[in-house]
Amino acid sequence: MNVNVLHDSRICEIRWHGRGGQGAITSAQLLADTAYNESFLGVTASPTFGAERRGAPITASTRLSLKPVRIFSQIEVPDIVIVLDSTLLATANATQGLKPGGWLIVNTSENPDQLGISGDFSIATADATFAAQKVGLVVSGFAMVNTAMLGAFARTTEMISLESIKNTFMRKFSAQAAQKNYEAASLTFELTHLLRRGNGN
Amino acid sequence: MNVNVLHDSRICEIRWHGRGGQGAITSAQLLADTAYNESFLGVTASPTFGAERRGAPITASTRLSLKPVRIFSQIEVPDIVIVLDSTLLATANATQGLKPGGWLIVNTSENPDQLGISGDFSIATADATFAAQKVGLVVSGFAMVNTAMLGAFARTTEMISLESIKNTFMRKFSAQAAQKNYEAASLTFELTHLLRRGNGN
Amino acid sequence: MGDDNSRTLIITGNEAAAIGARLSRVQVIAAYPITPQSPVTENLSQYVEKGELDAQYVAVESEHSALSVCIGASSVGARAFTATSANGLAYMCEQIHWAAGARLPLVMCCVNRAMAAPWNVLNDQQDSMSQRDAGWVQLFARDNQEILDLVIQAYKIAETAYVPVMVCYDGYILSHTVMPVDVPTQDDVDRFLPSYTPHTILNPDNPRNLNQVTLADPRVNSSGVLCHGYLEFRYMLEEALHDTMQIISDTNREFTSVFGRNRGDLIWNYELDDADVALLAAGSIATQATVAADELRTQGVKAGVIGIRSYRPFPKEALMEATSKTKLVIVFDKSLSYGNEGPICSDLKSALYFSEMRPMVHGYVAGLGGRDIKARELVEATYSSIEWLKSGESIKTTGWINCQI
Amino acid sequence: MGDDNSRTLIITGNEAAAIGARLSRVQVIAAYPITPQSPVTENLSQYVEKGELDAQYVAVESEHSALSVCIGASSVGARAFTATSANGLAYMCEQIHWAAGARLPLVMCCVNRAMAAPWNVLNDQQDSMSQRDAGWVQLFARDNQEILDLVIQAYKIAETAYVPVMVCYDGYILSHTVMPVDVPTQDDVDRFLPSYTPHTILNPDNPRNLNQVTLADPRVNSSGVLCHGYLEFRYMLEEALHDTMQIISDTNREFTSVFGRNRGDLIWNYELDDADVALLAAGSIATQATVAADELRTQGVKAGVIGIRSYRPFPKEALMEATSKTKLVIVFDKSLSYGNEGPICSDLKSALYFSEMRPMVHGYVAGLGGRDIKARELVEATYSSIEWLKSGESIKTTGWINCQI
Amino acid sequence: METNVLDLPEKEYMLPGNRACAGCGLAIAYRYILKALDGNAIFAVPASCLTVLQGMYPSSSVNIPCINVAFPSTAASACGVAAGLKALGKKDVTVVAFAGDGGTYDIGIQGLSGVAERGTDMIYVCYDNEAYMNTGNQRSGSTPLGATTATTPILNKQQHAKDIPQIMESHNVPYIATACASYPADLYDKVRKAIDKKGVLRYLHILAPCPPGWGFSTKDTVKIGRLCIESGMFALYENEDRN
Amino acid sequence: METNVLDLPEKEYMLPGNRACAGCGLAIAYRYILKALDGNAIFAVPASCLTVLQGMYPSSSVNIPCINVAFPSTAASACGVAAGLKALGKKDVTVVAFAGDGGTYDIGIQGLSGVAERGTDMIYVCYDNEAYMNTGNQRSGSTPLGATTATTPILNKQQHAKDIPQIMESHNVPYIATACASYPADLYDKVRKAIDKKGVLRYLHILAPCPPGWGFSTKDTVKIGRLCIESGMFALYENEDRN
Amino acid sequence: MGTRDCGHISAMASPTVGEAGKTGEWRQLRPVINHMKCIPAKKGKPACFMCWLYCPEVVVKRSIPIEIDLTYCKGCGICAEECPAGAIVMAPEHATQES
Amino acid sequence: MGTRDCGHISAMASPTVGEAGKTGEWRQLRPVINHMKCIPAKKGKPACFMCWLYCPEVVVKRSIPIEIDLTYCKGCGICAEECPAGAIVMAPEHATQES
Ligand SMILES: Cc1ncc(C[n+]2csc(CCOP(=O)(O)OP(=O)(O)O)c2C)c(N)n1
Ligand SMILES: Cc1ncc(C[n+]2csc(CCOP(=O)(O)OP(=O)(O)O)c2C)c(N)n1
Ligand code: SF4
Ligand code: SF4
Ligand code: SF4
Ligand code: SF4
Ligand code: SF4
Ligand code: SF4
Ligand SMILES: [Mg+2]
Ligand SMILES: [Mg+2]
Repeated sequence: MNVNVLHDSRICEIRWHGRGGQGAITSAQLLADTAYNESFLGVTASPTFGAERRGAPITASTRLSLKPVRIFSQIEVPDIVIVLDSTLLATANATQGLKPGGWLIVNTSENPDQLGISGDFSIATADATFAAQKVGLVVSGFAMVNTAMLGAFARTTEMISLESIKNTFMRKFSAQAAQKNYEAASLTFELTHLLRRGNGN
Repeated sequence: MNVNVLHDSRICEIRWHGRGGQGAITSAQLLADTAYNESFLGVTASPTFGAERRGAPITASTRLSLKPVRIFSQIEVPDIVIVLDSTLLATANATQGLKPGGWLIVNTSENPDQLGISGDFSIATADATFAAQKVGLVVSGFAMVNTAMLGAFARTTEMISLESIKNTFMRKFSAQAAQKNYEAASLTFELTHLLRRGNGN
Repeated sequence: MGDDNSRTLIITGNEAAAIGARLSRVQVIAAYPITPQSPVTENLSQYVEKGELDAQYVAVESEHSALSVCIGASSVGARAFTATSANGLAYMCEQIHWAAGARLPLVMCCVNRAMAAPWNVLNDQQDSMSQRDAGWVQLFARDNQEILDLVIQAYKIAETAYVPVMVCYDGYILSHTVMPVDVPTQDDVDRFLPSYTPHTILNPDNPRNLNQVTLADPRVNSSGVLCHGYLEFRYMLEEALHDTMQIISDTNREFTSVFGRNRGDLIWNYELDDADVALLAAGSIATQATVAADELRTQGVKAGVIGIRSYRPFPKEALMEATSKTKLVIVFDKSLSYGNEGPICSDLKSALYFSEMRPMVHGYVAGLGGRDIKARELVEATYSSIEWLKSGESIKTTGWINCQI
Repeated sequence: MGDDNSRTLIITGNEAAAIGARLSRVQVIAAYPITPQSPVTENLSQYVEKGELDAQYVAVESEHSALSVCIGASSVGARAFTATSANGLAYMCEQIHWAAGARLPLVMCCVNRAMAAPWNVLNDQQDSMSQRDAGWVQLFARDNQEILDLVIQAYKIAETAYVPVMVCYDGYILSHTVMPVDVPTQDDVDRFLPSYTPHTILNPDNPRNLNQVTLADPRVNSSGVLCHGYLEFRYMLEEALHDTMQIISDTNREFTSVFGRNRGDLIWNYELDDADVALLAAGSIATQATVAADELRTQGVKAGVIGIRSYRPFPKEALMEATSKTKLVIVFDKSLSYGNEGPICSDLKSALYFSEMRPMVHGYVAGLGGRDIKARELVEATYSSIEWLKSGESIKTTGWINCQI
Repeated sequence: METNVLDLPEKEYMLPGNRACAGCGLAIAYRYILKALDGNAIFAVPASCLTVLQGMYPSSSVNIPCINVAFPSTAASACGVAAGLKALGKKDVTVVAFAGDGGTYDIGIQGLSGVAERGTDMIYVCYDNEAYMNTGNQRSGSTPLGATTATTPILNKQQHAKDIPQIMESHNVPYIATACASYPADLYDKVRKAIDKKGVLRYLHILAPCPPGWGFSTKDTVKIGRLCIESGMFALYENEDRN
Repeated sequence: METNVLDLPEKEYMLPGNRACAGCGLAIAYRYILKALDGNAIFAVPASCLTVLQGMYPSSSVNIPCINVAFPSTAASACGVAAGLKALGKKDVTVVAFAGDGGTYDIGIQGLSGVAERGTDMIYVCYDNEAYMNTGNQRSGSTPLGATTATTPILNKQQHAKDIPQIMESHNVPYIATACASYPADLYDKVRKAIDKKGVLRYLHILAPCPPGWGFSTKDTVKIGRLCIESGMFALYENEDRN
Repeated sequence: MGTRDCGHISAMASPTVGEAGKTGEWRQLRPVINHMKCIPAKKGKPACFMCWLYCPEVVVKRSIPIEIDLTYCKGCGICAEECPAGAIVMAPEHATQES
Repeated sequence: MGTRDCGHISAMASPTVGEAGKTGEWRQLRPVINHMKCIPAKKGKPACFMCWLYCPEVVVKRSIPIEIDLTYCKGCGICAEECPAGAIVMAPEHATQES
């Protein structure tokens, strides 16, 4: 993986793109929680302020580091960008600042090369919507893909394991919900397609 | 007359004793106004804070000087004490701090020596109550003596003239009220008895 | 009360403030009674009811609403006035910040009184000092003449810089004490103070939306112009406050030329030229300090006085200049930033931090809750500070005048 | 949520504050929602409704009332808590002064947010800074762990000194950011924090009348004892604030012994021992400054950081000591005393005025209204100040970080 | 049946030699309210004439525990007292908020409306002297149409007074009563009843004639109050057991 | 007779692409209020969902002059606007204070009660979505008994909502009307009537269903509002020409 | 010996008779009881006590005969006004006053 | 070239369509009009217009036929719900969504 360092503290910076109501902030936090339990001593996650109306584009961020995180400013040059809703690729300028060699992880039924996105970064795609629908993570007709995308993150970066994700869900959700969310994440893990480019490892 | 000086600015400091409702504050202000028009460039007058309930003892103060007054602290050592209600002589410790050679001016029907007040100051008495009643300055049965006592002040100190007092009343009151108040002051002027003692001039 | 000739009246500070507002032709007055401010509102309501002042008098139900009314009125282009004290000022706090951020040229008199708890209606300056950060110009009057003059000048300053101005004067000590005040004619005031031109008017013909949510970053408007973020607005507010230093000077110069009275600029001095020791304070205590300085001089101490007229903006350069030849500056604060020190003392030390001839500075807290302050006590405090200076000790904690604990 | 073992949770600053209050066994909570504080009150109402916290939760109709409820509750001997931000804090202003004057050991979290107008819900520290004079202890948290720790410590400090304590933390930056927080067990907290013993209780068995009008001069009571005047009460409040310096140290020491965590005292340092340049700030920006210091050191500049934990009392001596070996102190203020300068910068210069080794001090205003602050910008600002230092110019006005005007 | 004058309790909680004006209607009313509470109450009192009546530190003219509170904060401060007592398990003390008309109709109505909604267990007493008397007789929301005050000096008040008891009724406050200083036994009985109705907000409104403020002779306080009732200017009533 | 949908004016003052949630009841109501005012009004708006709807500097989603004001200050700020206009001799513009339920029932009631007493010449509109929505659905004085909110998350609200229109009636406000976003023409007519009743305070109370706050689908906003009326949960009425 | 001896850290007052001083001194008119006319005195049993009932100063004693504590009585005159038997008259406190 | 060019000293905003951006992008369901069913279209004269009446977004045009500005329509579905003729249905905006 890639990290953005000021010097000795390597920090992996992740930006989430989603829409109000999709749970991007929750995922950003769940990722921090999971990573902490994978011995990343330094984890933070935060929303970016904006009108969080349902459907409106929003972002969130997660920082992961082996040492405590001492940086709270907004992420300018993310190592990883996660996009919960592929329509945002075009409208929200999701790849802005993405570090050369970084990863773009997109929820889409398409393969990475089908996205037609150029750039000095690798691309992972996963059909989290399919996974969420499959396990029944559907709220008023809409698939809840945010937790599923943790599976894609795990598969892509190998920074966290599916096991840890499961543990996090079990700490945070009811047993039943944890199971469902875990199934979606693990299915998404399986469905993840990777396209390595640039200096990404 | 006597003045209290810090150095070059001679200030005559006057403390008024009265009861809530007797108009001591008004008199203190009228005296300042009158003196200003007698070319005392520096005049101030102020109430002393307290429960100003009707009948409760209160004090007020006036400072007169030929130069602008730059002192706003409470008067500790008055040159002159004016008592609107002779019952306060006993209860309000009216002569406290009165400067040796200063003047105590009391509204009473008695003569200065009848008051039995010892001390290193001169005493003036005047029956302002009689004067006020005589001219009809009576409000709900009680004589309003405050303006009348300006006559006693004029007579005792010679710092202001009856004429100036009249002018002040005319500026401040209706013509009819001015006339009445002036009559009371001028009658009180006449009724004033002086007992010089100490180094009072 | 006709207004045909300038004349000297023997009036209280509260009357001086009310007359100042009347002569400034304020158009909307909203105020709520509180001791010792109440007579200001009573006088103004009387002027309005008598027809001597053509203004809307709004008898609001709280101080928060008083300032809110002024904010609303000023936003549509009316000249607005309010006055308060102590708890009333604190109850306005949200709107104090608001008025500054909205750049509304209101004028408010703060009749300085001690803050509760416990209750105390007497003078100190904790109330206005505790609001010093909010973006208002804060002017302190040393006597009743200055109250009247400052109210009139305040509108000029406010409407030039588009910042609100607070005219502070000591409760009771000035507010309830009569003294001679030269009251200018309406004509002269009209000559000095033109009518108010707002920077933005709420007007159906050109609909604007004021004080909207403003983002962290600058944002482009529909015409493609990059507009301020919140920080830039704040920068401009600070810039405006800074500019008022010049505006206050200019206003004073103009005032002098119209009314023939010059009571000093951002600060005023008394016997300072050859002074070794400067007594520094704001408001009526500074006037008293001149008496202390006289006394000290008769006793051989070369003392002078620096009076703070403008506390915000804090006249750093003027103070650096004024203190450049003194060895010792003694600051009398009638308030305290608890857990630190007197605000004037603190600001002064900060201002002089880089001064070449850094004088020693010693602060006293005095007069809280109406504790009487004698000129003699200022003299004694001066001697005590001189002792300290001689002792060569570097730090001296804040002194308290006449604390009987 | 059981509370049996100390454990690390990945939580927001608001959750940390709410858990801190719960562990402190607060008995009365009164709060009013405002962004970014709202989740604190939501969490607490949830604890109460779930039965996890045995407290009265009063859903008041305004912030003024929130603090009023706390004042009432504390006066009868209940441990009281509230939290607010920005305009909410300003709306409490009267009661902020009241609580201090009444010597009530309340704890309030101020989730720092910019003051309107214009509206802006993002972080800066203008809100709590503008209330710094009122007689409260003001503690600033650098991260979420410190929020939780400080809330618990705050009750200890407050109830020892009988002064209210405000725990300040940056809105969004901490309030809405999750990070690891070690949550102590209830048992440990109970060991650390005994129950509250009020100095005076309102009680029919021994009727007392609290916060009455207090006169300018001391007054004798019916037993002939001379009792304080207003000024003496204020002297005692200042004395208490001064004493909290020691109490804060002691509390931290005790806290360390119970919880095994020492996050610093009145101030904390980072790489300061050999530093030529110290970056000084309060809150999350001080944490970020440590990254800037690291970067500066890799570039050959010996930089360190001083973090303000206690802003009131202002730790003058600790700062004198901490800066005694530095040549330059760079202060980052997230607020401004308009018409003067940043409050921390100003207080620092005042504190160091008599310092023998007076370092140069340069102040920046940063991050107003949520303007993002990068570590790199702190580095750049440091270089710019070093340039100034080299230039030999004596005065440099306040710098603004990333002002795009 | 109204308590007979002979049955009114002897014990006094208001002490002589206090700072009220001679002939103060508030003083009469306060005396009986305190009698009715018989010492088992905690008061919250904002800035008002009552602050002055109760005296200045270190001496108090009343023999009850009282917290002086900020002018706009009466109801909320008392609510805090009630919440604190509840948290501490002290159930038998009556909490009483006691404010003037200005502190109730104007700057205090927000807090009052809040406790009315929350149904705080306390008695709120408004004593109504129809203006801000403590600061010198300025107009309040209770000043009647046409009254001369320090801030309506010439044209007199142009608006009607608010009807606060009715506003409380609109808040569905379960016990509302009006009383007058001229009817001490009636007042006493209403306070007793309010004490008994624990667990909810009780609102008492007391007309308190004020000699200096209203401009009548001190001897006429009781008579003036009586005339207010007899003329229908002010109505004595109770409004209870609403939902 | 209610204005026919075909006769409702074409001109829009609320602009598309604003920040309201999809299906916002407030947005529907606001649209018709603006139509009724036809641009000849000045608004005072406190912190609320409407602040957000109206957008962020330097762009505004409404084509009317508006001053955003501090949350507790709506009525007083609008009163200042009215006083300012009066002082400047501008007589034809309607001043409108426009606040949410939190800004009206709770932190704004003091100011509202004040303008009611003073009889300020303006229209006060309260749009009622029954909680503090802008800050995330916390309970307000308008939240009905039993409702779940962010601050009544488990036991739900224990108290009844205040009845503000009735409280306004107790203030003798000369024109009071209730309306609902689901009945735009009725709302439009009531605003028109309020505009015509110049010189006094007019109070309009508008039920504004809120999909995210109340937890219903965005498509059901109008239906939910209609059900509120039809079930008697909320009554549409006018109360006019009181003394 | 300073004020610290009071032991208070906040203003905490204790009940005191005569907090405002001897308020009897405020009086301009003094209530004078004519016990011959007073109902309870005449009846020799508790009755009337209107003076006790209405006294704002708590200075009338509900005893037979009634007593007034002139140290604190402010002389309002309510007792005289309300006495159904005319048993109290208000007399000028000082010779100099009209009645 | 900084923000000073905007010329404002306080936050003073001007009316702008699309202040929140192209809010059509928020949509998950899109209103699709069946003009065959639409009353005014069918009648050929102004009628009904319930979709116009209730649209919270001001994006329906009261014309014949009615028009919806999908750039800003947030897809709430009120028009479909309130249409008495069933002339509007809400269709999934993106293929990946269930309907
Ligand atoms: C915030 C605030 N504003 C104003 C005051 C000043 N003030 C003190 S008492 C009072 C009048 C009280 O009137 P009311 O409540 O009717 O009681 P009364 O004095 O008439 O008995 C006022 C305006 C204050 N203490 N605090
Ligand atoms: C003094 C103050 N307290 C709190 C807030 C935070 N605040 C802003 S909007 C809001 C809720 C508004 O609720 P309501 O009036 O019902 O309008 P809605 O958001 O529901 O439309 C709150 C609590 C504030 N801005 N100012
Ligand atoms: S002013 Fe009126 S209410 Fe106040 S103490 Fe005097 S008589 Fe009583
Ligand atoms: S939260 Fe409710 S009221 Fe607020 S904008 Fe959204 S739908 Fe409208
Ligand atoms: S009121 Fe008169 S008759 Fe009755 S007890 Fe008193 S003095 Fe006697
Ligand atoms: S005169 Fe007044 S104070 Fe004295 S006893 Fe009679 S009623 Fe009481
Ligand atoms: S509501 Fe339906 S029928 Fe009516 S105009 Fe709209 S689309 Fe046509
Ligand atoms: S879906 Fe909603 S926003 Fe779109 S046109 Fe229909 S009613 Fe309007
Ligand atoms: Mg009153
Ligand atoms: Mg709402």
